[in-house]
Amino acid sequence: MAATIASFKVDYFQFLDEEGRLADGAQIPALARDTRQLESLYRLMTLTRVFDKKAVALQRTGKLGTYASCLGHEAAHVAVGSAMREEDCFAPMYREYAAQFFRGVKMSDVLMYWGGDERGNDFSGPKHDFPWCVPIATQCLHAAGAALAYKLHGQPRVAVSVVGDGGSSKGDFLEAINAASAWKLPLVLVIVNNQWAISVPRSKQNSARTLAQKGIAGGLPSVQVDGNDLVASRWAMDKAIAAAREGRGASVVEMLTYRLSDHTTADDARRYREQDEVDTAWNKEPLTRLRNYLTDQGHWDQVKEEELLSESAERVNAAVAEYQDRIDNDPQPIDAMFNYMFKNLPHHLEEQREIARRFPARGGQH
Amino acid sequence: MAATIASFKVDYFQFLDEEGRLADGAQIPALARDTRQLESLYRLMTLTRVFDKKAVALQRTGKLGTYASCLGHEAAHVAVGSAMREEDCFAPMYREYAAQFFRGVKMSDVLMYWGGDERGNDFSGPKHDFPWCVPIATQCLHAAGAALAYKLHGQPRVAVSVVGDGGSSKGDFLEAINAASAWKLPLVLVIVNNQWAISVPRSKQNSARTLAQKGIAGGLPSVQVDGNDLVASRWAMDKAIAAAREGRGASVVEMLTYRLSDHTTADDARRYREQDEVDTAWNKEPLTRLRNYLTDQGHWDQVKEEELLSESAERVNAAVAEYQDRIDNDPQPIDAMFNYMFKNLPHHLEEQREIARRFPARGGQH
Amino acid sequence: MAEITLVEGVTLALAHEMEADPTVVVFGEDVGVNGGVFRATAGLQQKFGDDRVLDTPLAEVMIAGMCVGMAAQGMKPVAEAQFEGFMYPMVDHIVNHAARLRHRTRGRMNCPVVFRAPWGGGIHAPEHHSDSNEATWAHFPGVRTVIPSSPSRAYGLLLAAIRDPDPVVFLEPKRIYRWQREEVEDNGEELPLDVCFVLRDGTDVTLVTWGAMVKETMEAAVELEKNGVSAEVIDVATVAPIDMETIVESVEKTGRCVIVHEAPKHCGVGGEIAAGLADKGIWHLKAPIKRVTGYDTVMPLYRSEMNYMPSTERIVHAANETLEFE
Amino acid sequence: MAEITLVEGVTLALAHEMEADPTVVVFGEDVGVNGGVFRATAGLQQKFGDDRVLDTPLAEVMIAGMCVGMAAQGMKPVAEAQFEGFMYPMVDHIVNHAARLRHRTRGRMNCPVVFRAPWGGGIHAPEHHSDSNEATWAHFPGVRTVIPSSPSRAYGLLLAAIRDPDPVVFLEPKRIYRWQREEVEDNGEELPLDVCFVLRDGTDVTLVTWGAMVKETMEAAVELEKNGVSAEVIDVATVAPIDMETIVESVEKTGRCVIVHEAPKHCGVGGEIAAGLADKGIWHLKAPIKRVTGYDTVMPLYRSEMNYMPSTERIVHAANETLEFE
Ligand SMILES: Cc1ncc(C[n+]2csc(CCOP(=O)(O)OP(=O)(O)O)c2C)c(N)n1
Ligand SMILES: Cc1ncc(C[n+]2csc(CCOP(=O)(O)OP(=O)(O)O)c2C)c(N)n1
Ligand SMILES: [Mg+2]
Ligand SMILES: [Mg+2]
Repeated sequence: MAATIASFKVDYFQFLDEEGRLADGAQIPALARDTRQLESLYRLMTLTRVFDKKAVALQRTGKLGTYASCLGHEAAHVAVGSAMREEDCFAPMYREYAAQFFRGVKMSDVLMYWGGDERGNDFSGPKHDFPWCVPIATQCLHAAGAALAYKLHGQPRVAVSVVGDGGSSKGDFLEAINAASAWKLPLVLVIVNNQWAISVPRSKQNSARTLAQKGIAGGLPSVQVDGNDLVASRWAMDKAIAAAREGRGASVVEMLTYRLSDHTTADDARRYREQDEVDTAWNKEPLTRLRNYLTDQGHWDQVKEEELLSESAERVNAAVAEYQDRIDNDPQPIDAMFNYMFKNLPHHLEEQREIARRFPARGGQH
Repeated sequence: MAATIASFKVDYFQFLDEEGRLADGAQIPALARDTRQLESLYRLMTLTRVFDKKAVALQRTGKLGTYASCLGHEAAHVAVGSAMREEDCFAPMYREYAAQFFRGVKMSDVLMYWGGDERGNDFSGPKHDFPWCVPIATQCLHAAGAALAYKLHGQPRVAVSVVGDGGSSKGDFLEAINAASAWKLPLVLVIVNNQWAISVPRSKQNSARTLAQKGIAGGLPSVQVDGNDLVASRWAMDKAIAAAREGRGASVVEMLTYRLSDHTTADDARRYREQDEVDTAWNKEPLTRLRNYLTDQGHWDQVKEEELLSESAERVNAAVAEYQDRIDNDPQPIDAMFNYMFKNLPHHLEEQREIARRFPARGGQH
Repeated sequence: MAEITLVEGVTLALAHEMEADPTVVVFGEDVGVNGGVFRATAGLQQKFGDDRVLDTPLAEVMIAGMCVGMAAQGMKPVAEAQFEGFMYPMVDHIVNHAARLRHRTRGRMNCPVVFRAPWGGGIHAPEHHSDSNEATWAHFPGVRTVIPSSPSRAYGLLLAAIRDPDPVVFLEPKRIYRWQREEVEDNGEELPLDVCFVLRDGTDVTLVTWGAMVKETMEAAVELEKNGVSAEVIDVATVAPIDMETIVESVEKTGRCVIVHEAPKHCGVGGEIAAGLADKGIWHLKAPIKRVTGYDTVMPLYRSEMNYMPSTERIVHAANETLEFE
Repeated sequence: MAEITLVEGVTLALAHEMEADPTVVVFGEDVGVNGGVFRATAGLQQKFGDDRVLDTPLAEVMIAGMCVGMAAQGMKPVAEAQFEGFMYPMVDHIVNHAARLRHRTRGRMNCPVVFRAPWGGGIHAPEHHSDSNEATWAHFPGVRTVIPSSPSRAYGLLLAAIRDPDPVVFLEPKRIYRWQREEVEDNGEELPLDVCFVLRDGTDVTLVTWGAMVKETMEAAVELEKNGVSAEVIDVATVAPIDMETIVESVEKTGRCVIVHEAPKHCGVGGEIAAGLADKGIWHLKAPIKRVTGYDTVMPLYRSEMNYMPSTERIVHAANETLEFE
């Protein structure tokens, strides 16, 4: 007896092409016709880009530590954040600022974090959202745990986690897929495939056609979209989140995009990739195409664009000022490292806190 | 644009049905016609079963520690071992004795190991085969490492690892699939799905239709076979090993079987599964069906069977005697625990060795 | 009031707290209908249902990571690693997340998880089933490491561990799971974390230990007494943080200290205690501080394991060594 | 002969041994064309090809597990974890396999892997990039833990680590990767493992340290000298096993000991050294043994990290405390 007992596929979706034209033939999501909403999401994408550029500049001038730019990822990140409800739970990696901004995290929170101050993680967004997560892919299991908590408590809440193309190789992500399958969790696992994990290209993570197909390991619906197309990315998120919320279990969404920046400000991507490749990627970047589309629809023009840019610059500057003011005038105390180790500080830590108070670093904080 | 960019399937194969009849329609592998070879493999399956029963009995009478029975897995394990070449590398879990016997491991080695003596792992099989592996699924990555070593050295050798249905949930296994995909490794990952991970049924590991489909995460050819059908299991192994050896990369083979015994002698399966289920599984067990087939082909009869059983019992008894003699008359020295910690024993361990020599356990070894 | 064993003390505490606090869930491999391979969770799934006692897929990284996630969302998971030797895949989530979540978020989130595991050697178990790895956990800031050594302490300390709003690694000395029976009232009274228990008063030498070694150490105290030596025995119980006050106080009295543990010596918890004494108790010491420990080797397979484990004889010998000094 | 930095000492040793021994391969994330995020493997892929210097998928369990597999089949992988904070997923394969393979198979197999990682704080790195976790490795039997503190020791000790037929965790103090330049001849001469290096002779107090803290400790010795105090400085270098003979010998002379490390205090390697002295050196001690360490807290984010790290001032202060005793 020989029989095919299971078959699977991965579909790819792009609705707004690289020029910002609506694909024909395909069934176009309603969002594409909702130019008001598209405009507001475009505004957030733009604000994020302005913020990002500023943050890199702050690092260059010694006002911020290492910073992970999100340049080029704005559509993917806005799609993730805007598809969620407040009560849903976001478990980010470290560069999904636009998703977090949508959820209420402040730009100054991001600056605090990369500025080396723990208070950044006590951000203004939903208190149940997870902090930034540097150990790659671990956040996927935190999201799975959150999803299980919601399921056990019968709450119609969804957990969403983002992982990179690199992170999708890690057991944590793969075990999260398995957990999602085991418990039919209200979970959405998003792979933001920006083609690079620091210097390691996507092709070295594995030789499979897609990363989305990792979801098939758990029998999860798995889809790949153009992550520079806000409409496709958001549409895939809406679908996945609805399924999760309605008890139909988890999905994997792979968003294809490109890291237009260095990995972080500590990296120099020229060492390992060709400028040609970056130039080509710029032709596909998400802001231009959405702007072109909105312009074609008669909903956007140069004047609005310039207003938006200057308004964004102002907001970013205000955030920088807030950040600077806080670290200058309201720094964490010397013993901040002790105060949240435990609810009830053990005795020996009280002793050590005394030492710390007695011997502050010369020159104080940095 | 919406397009299916990748499709996959998992096929299932069974050639000898539960009664031992050759399936019709299917393209029957040559092995099914090679009754001489089938007979010799049947002999090993039977020897293994006789051995297994004896080992359980030894544990019950205090002559062996905890022992993991292989009852019901004989076809799967013989298929794995017999498909490999001497120079290939086997990374077992802990119950694939039949595979190891084929490769030259002695029955007394197995007894030494479960008898609590490290020398069991210095077995008579190929010196490059990995020792038994208790931390679940870790062996899959050791096999991946071996496969990479062979590939880098241009050697036409294949690494084979076995994992359980439970172990297939673990990141190690999933990362091994990814590694196999990344480097196109000469690796075969066998899932011996015996339906249970101690008390946790297969259905709780995840909700996917098959475990084989985990290979799709890395784009590996992935197949499910009746693991109680020696012909199908061996055929799938031959195919996967040939592909690996010829540079076509890794595969995943899921063999469906059933753990007819308790998990180990420390377990009591009656606590968590119905006798009915076990009885049903006995109807599908691998020895009977192969014996029936060989009998139908005129290659086997009751006389041969009885000869085989008594010959097997003799060989097993000889192995037990060898084991008993070795631990009674050639026990490891008191300081055995020091002698293979490092090639060059550090000074402080020399000191500790002196203490150990001075303070042997009361009553000595157990 | 029933006479129960240490492992039954664990079960009793779990049942008590699951009853009292609906956010407590038990999470691990074979913890459900099977009740755990040591029966520590026996009957709990039957009583509380399978959404309170969850059998997990076989994946320890997942278990630890999901516990962090659940705990951050208001639950109190009590995770079981089937044996301490299978906790290693949990290190990353325990160290990089559970132990830091409160700190990282300035208290916005916390992580009240208990990571339980049967721990230590001496039961003739297979390979990788007999480690003593408390020092691994003890060194990481942000997580408590607690080890009971009697039925009542198993009950009281586990209650405290579950109620504690921060993560606790709770290591259960499997060798003495069923050694002693003790009357334990199921009154929900916890025992304090972060303190030592003085199990026996003495004046000549302080024997400091924890876990299953309490057995041999108490035996050694009896042996010593036969020779007129009065040994004080301290069960450290919480090995991170350590209640050094109690230990220093004892050594002020006895002037001698022998530390006993089953784990390897090098960088074991015994080193920390000796170092604490070499700082804060040094003027009271009449003799070198001796450590009687497992060797810096792999725990051998079962046929040799008793050659590895500290024996009563070795403890007595070390105590006598310290008594050579006046 | 060139003046090189510590990180260049690492690169030089790797290049030397890859040239000399075709079984040596470099394995890790971004070690290839990028040459590692600290440039420790810079130029190696260009020189030796991408089947000797392999960029891996992003999966540390895989890196460690495959290294065990490769090493068991006759290769000598030198794995890189990108930062010490990402070594935790490797614990299982290092402890349960690499450290035990020789023992488990009675020498049939061995496991000559080096697990390298940039280690420690002080470079204003992001979260999870600044841990000092040497005690974690030091406690596990079967693996050596080695920490260089100068360009020449980086070169000589890494050569020894790669050539050693057993597994070595090799932690590189990233804060001093580029602090000093030193003339190092690429002569393939290794330095011995398992021994301390006495960096400065002294008679009044012994300062024991390793890694980047050698910098502050040497500075403290200079400070102390200004007040007429002669400090001996010992770089432990191999923290498992520890060359206690050299340390005891020094304390026999000075009678005082201050141990300095960046890692948290509780169950740190400093505890082991103090405990060793409290046993074997106790009669020579004129003062309590002081430990100047990182606190038992999470390493704070960079703005506060210097409040965490032991300063020259703290070391001098502790030394002076020991000098109050005669
Ligand atoms: C467990 C772990 N290993 C290594 C690192 C170092 N590191 C930080 S980001 C990164 C690459 C991540 O690539 P990807 O997952 O594709 O995400 P991206 O940065 O491209 O968004 C690496 C290796 C880490 N943070 N955590
Ligand atoms: C990492 C790890 N976790 C837990 C265990 C305890 N354990 C031993 S066997 C087993 C079940 C394994 O089930 P499966 O993978 O299906 O293999 P099978 O025993 O059925 O052949 C468990 C949980 C272990 N050995 N290693
Ligand atoms: Mg990426
Ligand atoms: Mg199974």
